Amino acid sequence: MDFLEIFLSANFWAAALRIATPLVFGVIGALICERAGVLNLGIEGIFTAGAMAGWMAVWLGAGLWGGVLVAAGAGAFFGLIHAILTVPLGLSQHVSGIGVTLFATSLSYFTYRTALPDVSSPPRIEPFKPLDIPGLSDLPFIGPALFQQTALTFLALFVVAATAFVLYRTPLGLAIRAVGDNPSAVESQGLSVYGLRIGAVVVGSALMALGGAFLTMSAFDAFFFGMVNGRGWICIALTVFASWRPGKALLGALLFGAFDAFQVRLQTDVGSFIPGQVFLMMPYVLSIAALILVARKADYPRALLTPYFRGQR
Amino acid sequence: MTTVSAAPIVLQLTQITKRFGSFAANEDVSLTLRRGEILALLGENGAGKTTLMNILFGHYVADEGNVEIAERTSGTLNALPAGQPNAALDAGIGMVHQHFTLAENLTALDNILLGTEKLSAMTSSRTAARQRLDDLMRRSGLTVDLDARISTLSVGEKQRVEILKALYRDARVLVLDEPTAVLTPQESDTLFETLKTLAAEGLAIIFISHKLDEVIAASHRIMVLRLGKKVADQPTEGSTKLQLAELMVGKSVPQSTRSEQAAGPLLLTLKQASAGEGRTALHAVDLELFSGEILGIAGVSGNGQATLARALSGLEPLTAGQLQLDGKDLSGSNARKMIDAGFARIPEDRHKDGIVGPMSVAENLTIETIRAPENQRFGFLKFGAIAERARQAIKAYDIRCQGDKAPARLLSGGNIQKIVLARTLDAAPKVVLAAQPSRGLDVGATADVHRRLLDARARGAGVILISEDLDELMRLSDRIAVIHRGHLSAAEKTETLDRSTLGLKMAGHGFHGDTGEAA
Amino acid sequence: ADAKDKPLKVAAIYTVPVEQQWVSRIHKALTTAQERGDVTYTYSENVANTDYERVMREYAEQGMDMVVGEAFAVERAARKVAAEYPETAFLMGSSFGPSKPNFSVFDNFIHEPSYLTGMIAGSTTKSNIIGMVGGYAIPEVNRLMNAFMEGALAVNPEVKFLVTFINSWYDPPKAKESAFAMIDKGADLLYAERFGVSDAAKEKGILAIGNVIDTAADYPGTILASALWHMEPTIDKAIEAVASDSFEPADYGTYSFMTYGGGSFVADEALASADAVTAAKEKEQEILDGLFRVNVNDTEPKSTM
Amino acid sequence: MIRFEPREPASLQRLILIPVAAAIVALVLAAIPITAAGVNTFTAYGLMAKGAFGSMFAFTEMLTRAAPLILTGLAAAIAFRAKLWNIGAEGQLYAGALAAVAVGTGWIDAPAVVLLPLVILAGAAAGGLVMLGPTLLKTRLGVDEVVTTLLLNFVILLFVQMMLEGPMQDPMGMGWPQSEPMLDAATLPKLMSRMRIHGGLIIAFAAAIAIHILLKRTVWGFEIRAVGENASAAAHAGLPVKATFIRVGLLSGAMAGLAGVGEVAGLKGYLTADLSPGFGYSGIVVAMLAGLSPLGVVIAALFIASIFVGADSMSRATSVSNYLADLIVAMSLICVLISGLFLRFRIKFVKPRTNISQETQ
Ligand SMILES: Nc1ncnc2c1ncn2[C@@H]1O[C@H](COP(=O)(O)OP(=O)(O)OP(=O)(O)O)[C@@H](O)[C@H]1O
Ligand SMILES: Nc1ncnc2c1ncn2[C@@H]1O[C@H](COP(=O)(O)OP(=O)(O)OP(=O)(O)O)[C@@H](O)[C@H]1O
Ligand SMILES: [Mg+2]
Ligand SMILES: [Mg+2]
Repeated sequence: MDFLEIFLSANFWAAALRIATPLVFGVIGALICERAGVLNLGIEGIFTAGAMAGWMAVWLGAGLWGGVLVAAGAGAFFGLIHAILTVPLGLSQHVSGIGVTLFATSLSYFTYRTALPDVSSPPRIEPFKPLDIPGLSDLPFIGPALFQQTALTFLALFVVAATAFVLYRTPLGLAIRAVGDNPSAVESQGLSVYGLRIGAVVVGSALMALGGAFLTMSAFDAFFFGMVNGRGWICIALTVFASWRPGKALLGALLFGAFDAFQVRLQTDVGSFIPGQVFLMMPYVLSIAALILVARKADYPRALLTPYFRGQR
Repeated sequence: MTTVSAAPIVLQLTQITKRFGSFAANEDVSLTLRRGEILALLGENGAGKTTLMNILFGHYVADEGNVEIAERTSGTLNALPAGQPNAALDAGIGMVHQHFTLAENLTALDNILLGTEKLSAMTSSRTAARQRLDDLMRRSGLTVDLDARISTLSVGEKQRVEILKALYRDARVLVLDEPTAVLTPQESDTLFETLKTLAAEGLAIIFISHKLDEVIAASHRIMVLRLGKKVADQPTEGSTKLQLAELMVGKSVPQSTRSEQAAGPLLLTLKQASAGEGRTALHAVDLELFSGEILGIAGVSGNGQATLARALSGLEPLTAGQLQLDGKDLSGSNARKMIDAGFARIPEDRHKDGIVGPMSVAENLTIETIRAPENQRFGFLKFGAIAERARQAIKAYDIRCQGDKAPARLLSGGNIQKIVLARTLDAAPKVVLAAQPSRGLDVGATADVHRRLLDARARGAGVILISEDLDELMRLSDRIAVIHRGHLSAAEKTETLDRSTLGLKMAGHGFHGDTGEAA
Repeated sequence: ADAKDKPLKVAAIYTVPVEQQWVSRIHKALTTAQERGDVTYTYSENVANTDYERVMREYAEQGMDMVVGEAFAVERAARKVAAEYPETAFLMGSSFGPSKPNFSVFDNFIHEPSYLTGMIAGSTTKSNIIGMVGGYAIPEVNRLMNAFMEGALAVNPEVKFLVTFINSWYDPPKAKESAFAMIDKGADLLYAERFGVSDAAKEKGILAIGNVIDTAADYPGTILASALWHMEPTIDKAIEAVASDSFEPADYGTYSFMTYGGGSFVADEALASADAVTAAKEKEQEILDGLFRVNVNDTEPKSTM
Repeated sequence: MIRFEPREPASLQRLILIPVAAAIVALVLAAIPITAAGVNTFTAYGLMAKGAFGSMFAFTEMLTRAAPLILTGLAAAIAFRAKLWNIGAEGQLYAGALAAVAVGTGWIDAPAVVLLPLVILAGAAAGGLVMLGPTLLKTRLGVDEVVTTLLLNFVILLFVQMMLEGPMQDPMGMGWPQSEPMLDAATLPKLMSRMRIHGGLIIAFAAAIAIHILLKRTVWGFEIRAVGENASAAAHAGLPVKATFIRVGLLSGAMAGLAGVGEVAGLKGYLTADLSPGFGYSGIVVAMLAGLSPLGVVIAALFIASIFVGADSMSRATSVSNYLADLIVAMSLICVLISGLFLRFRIKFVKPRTNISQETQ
């Protein structure tokens, strides 16, 4: 069988990393929100908003990095809405998240269509190009796998490292981990529960939006309706899979990316006698299987989903 | 005890009033605290003690009145900004809440350091912090494993972490809300020793307690709140238990005591029963309970009492051994079967395990018997009958609430306990398991619980009383067994025991085998 | 009913956004008609299946002269609504036939130019592996892929095909990934049924075959040949019929055939060999003259390696 | 500084006034995109009202869209009551529809009195069974049900596509991935001639009333409420916690399955993979708007449906992009959500306090 061949090909791993990149942004964003105790089901909409806003900014001439900033800003904006609804106002995190998804998606679509009413083919931008670093790119295997990637993929890897560092090595990370476990521990030490949670949700949402921006500014070069296609929801699953740890989150996203890349490659082989949907199901089914394996050890942020009201027990 | 009336004032509360809706939880309460002074705050459940402390710490904002605290260096009194816990912390107020405020997923060190460093800092200076803490622990005698996750610590250890949190921040006023409610006598004694040491170094301390003995033993001054108002503020010297109890309640409280009574037939046995895992596991426990007796289980918290209670009530499967009730083998049964077999349980954590907060008092009174024919027909609830019986229980047990439809969570701890008592004892169970039944209750409510347990014994039920309060155990139990690291000693007649023997046993003396120390 | 004055009121109902290739052809034809002054044009896009019938009725109630749309997933309902508004002409994309009194159908019958692009592709591939990425395996997609494969095999029996469906009408990043996977497997030519495939081709420096719309300008040096669909003949025919009050239930599908100008074939002569282009052009003439008929095969195409 | 103070039972007046005020605020906010698209706001509002209530057709269309929302709303409400976070109503809806089609397209030939109940039952059972998996995983192994139910949505949709392209494809469908049409005997009756409104609405209303009675008046309902509010206390009181979760899971999935039955046996007549425009997700919104009350679900579903249908129709009448409808629904949702706060809390504006004693000194 040429299964092995697939796994040994650098292009396969390059594809896995490329598919994983938006998920990495998303899962790290979701992880930061959840570590602080807030489930953010707005992720699917925030992805869309990031994809649309980032692309639109570049299209209007903001430059690629300008687009990245705008996308992050859009994510932060919707994150702020979710944060205000769920943290000081203490509304249900599920419903606020789904509300934010509806709002961000419909606002993105409406804005796009109102700005570009008469297109029959989506306008293109010049997207991020693969970084070609002389010397490194020529390394066997690693070179092609890593250096077919654009700057945004490297940014995603950096975000993982930075998040791990902040969470486990700095006073801020300590406070975020504490506020997701027991907000009164944080308050009794003079820190602001609301401040930390709102901050975490805003930053996390900005990262999620970068996942969307990757789709329109690196994976592709135009914005389409429906292009996020459930990628946000996958990140919510990956967060649990990762037991809320950045390193495992990267691993989970990569595994998912690898499944997906594998699925695409396998489909052309055996696609003639196994229905294509079976392959498409594979990443989801395997995610569920993986969850079952890690479930016993899952270490939930204990305050997840619980709003905190000062002076109320 | 020496008075400290000459020492400078560190804290002053002036005419504090706090209302929740139209109800005044604190009314016109003033208080002055001096350096090195230990003040005990007394009052019935709901008297407003916690509320007052929450105002001091900035969790609540008072409607009237204000809080002043002395400048660290000059000693002049400055107003404390209202509603800002971090301002209170900076000013040197440390608070150990009735319900611990620790993040369970973090280590002790993390919890102590939390919020003490700038959030924008890129590093955390743990080595220096560790040194300071080692020093603090040595001076105060409060030792904990700084690298242990909070979730692995016992209640006593958690409390030490809480106090260290305050000391690490150079607290000048330390507030402890019912610190001994969950401690053993030895732990309490150690705690008060520590507090005295700290006070001698100049720390001003306020502690809230329902235990009059320790209030008299450990404080310099006593303040009593009743219905939100200050009714007394007096030196401890010259105060008596009786006088204090009367000040709190407004009348005298009768204490129930056990009368002689011959034990009946064997009701419940545990044979070589094991359950659970980790540090709170049970190992090959033997236990026998007879009709008409109260069997006390003494032990330092976290030695397997909770597992024993869960195993007895069918909430946790036995991994080995046997459980028999009234001759029937119930080893593999669940909570439902145990209840049906005549087993009643008063859970240790009454808020978490005793009531369903948002449901009504009536519903909480019916929850254990909801499937009984008197409560339902063809699966449909009989509302009239349920409400009627609830009203009777409210009357019979004197449950103070706004009627049977009020959500149970609005009740005070004492009244919540009465709901649990009413629904468990009303079915005239054969066996009653009471875990920490009077923890955190005031004298009146405690007396009530004791009377109910003795009534059950008088009618022939067997009662297992798990408690960390030795006085309670000695007064109520016919026999007492001690639990240590999941091993249970043979029960001995209470008359043959005294506090110090029990205390030694609780510390592990007399236990054999793989985990206990030599006899 | 009497002959109607121009501009006619025309509404279109799309189940996808107007950027989607297929729908964009209808949108373009109607926009052109509007610019010409023949119609006033309004549309609803991304209309959910559930809402389709309501939207049809609303437009009919608004007194539209003609409603254009896709009845693919709502066949029965669409025909029922149409029957209730005999004053309105309905021109719907459909795999079925027309129905009385006012329901005409059309479809993207560009299997002919697809066959021609297949010929070009078959003679251009060096690795003899062609990758094909489709959306869903539905007749409208299958028939073009099959015609393409037939065309390629006609000139080069050695050609093997890799076929993948991404199960989405739009997920360009996913389509692109599928295309990359095919390139990894040795494909040196891609059939770009979906957006995203040509991007992969361009990025890897190989060639791609365009479908439905002409994207050569977006991917300079990448699009070897394209089979284009033009809705103008269909739309214009229908507008004329409505305007002259002679609209009958009919199958407008044939207006997508090359003879009516509904389908066309373009090849980039800088990329394709002159021989291949000549052969395709000859075949094109045969088709136009009615001497050669390309099969309509709606079964799902499968990988052949 | 703003402070919230809990307000225990809200007066009836507030109960009505506050959501109305929220709806008005939402409409005022909607004026922003409406104006941005260049339409007169008041015209737009008028057209919206007309689009949802202006004619029998508009009104029945609104009801038709509300029917599945009521059922998915109930699916979420009952599950959330027990703190079983079922985010998978979308998949369960498709499972229900698939089962209805499997039974109702000729496999069984029976008169309507037999076949229709079978179709309904099959749909409910399929939805319930799909939810049983995540429920068992939760109670047995502690697997997070938010994630499993969410992921199952994708798996089921793909499965439905697979069936529609394979064994269940309509041979007369020209290769389109769609099922055979439901037999007449398997079709829910239309409630009005020429309108789309169908028996699914009756099922939805009946289900809402049934669940209301279940929760309020029965032992099972009592157990569901107790487990949802405090599973630990319920376990201590001897209530069957796991069995309750399983019952709730089955019931919740069944509701979503019924939504699928209604859409396929009442509205469409056959199944395609784009049957639902996200009814499963909207159901969560509906349930939360309703405060998880089964009767409230009916009102919330009607509200969402009228906003959507009205705004959608308005966008058409004014030639504004029809994405406006979703946008207005989303904005209304957020406004109504916030307004719920005014029901539960009294909001106090407090001035930072001055220092009294220093003034007197
Ligand atoms: N957040 C709140 N909202 C409304 N009422 C409250 C709140 N907190 C306290 N109360 C009321 O204030 C009263 C005093 O409560 P507090 O907690 O101060 O009592 P306590 O003296 O600490 O009692 P205990 O001995 O039981 O701890 C209670 O009876 C209660 O009704
Ligand atoms: N958020 C709140 N709303 C209303 N009343 C409250 C609130 N928080 C606390 N209370 C009331 O404050 C009073 C004291 O509560 P507390 O929890 O201190 O009880 P307790 O008797 O100390 O029981 P325990 O020691 O077991 O906690 C009770 O009357 C309780 O109902
Ligand atoms: Mg208190
Ligand atoms: Mg108390």
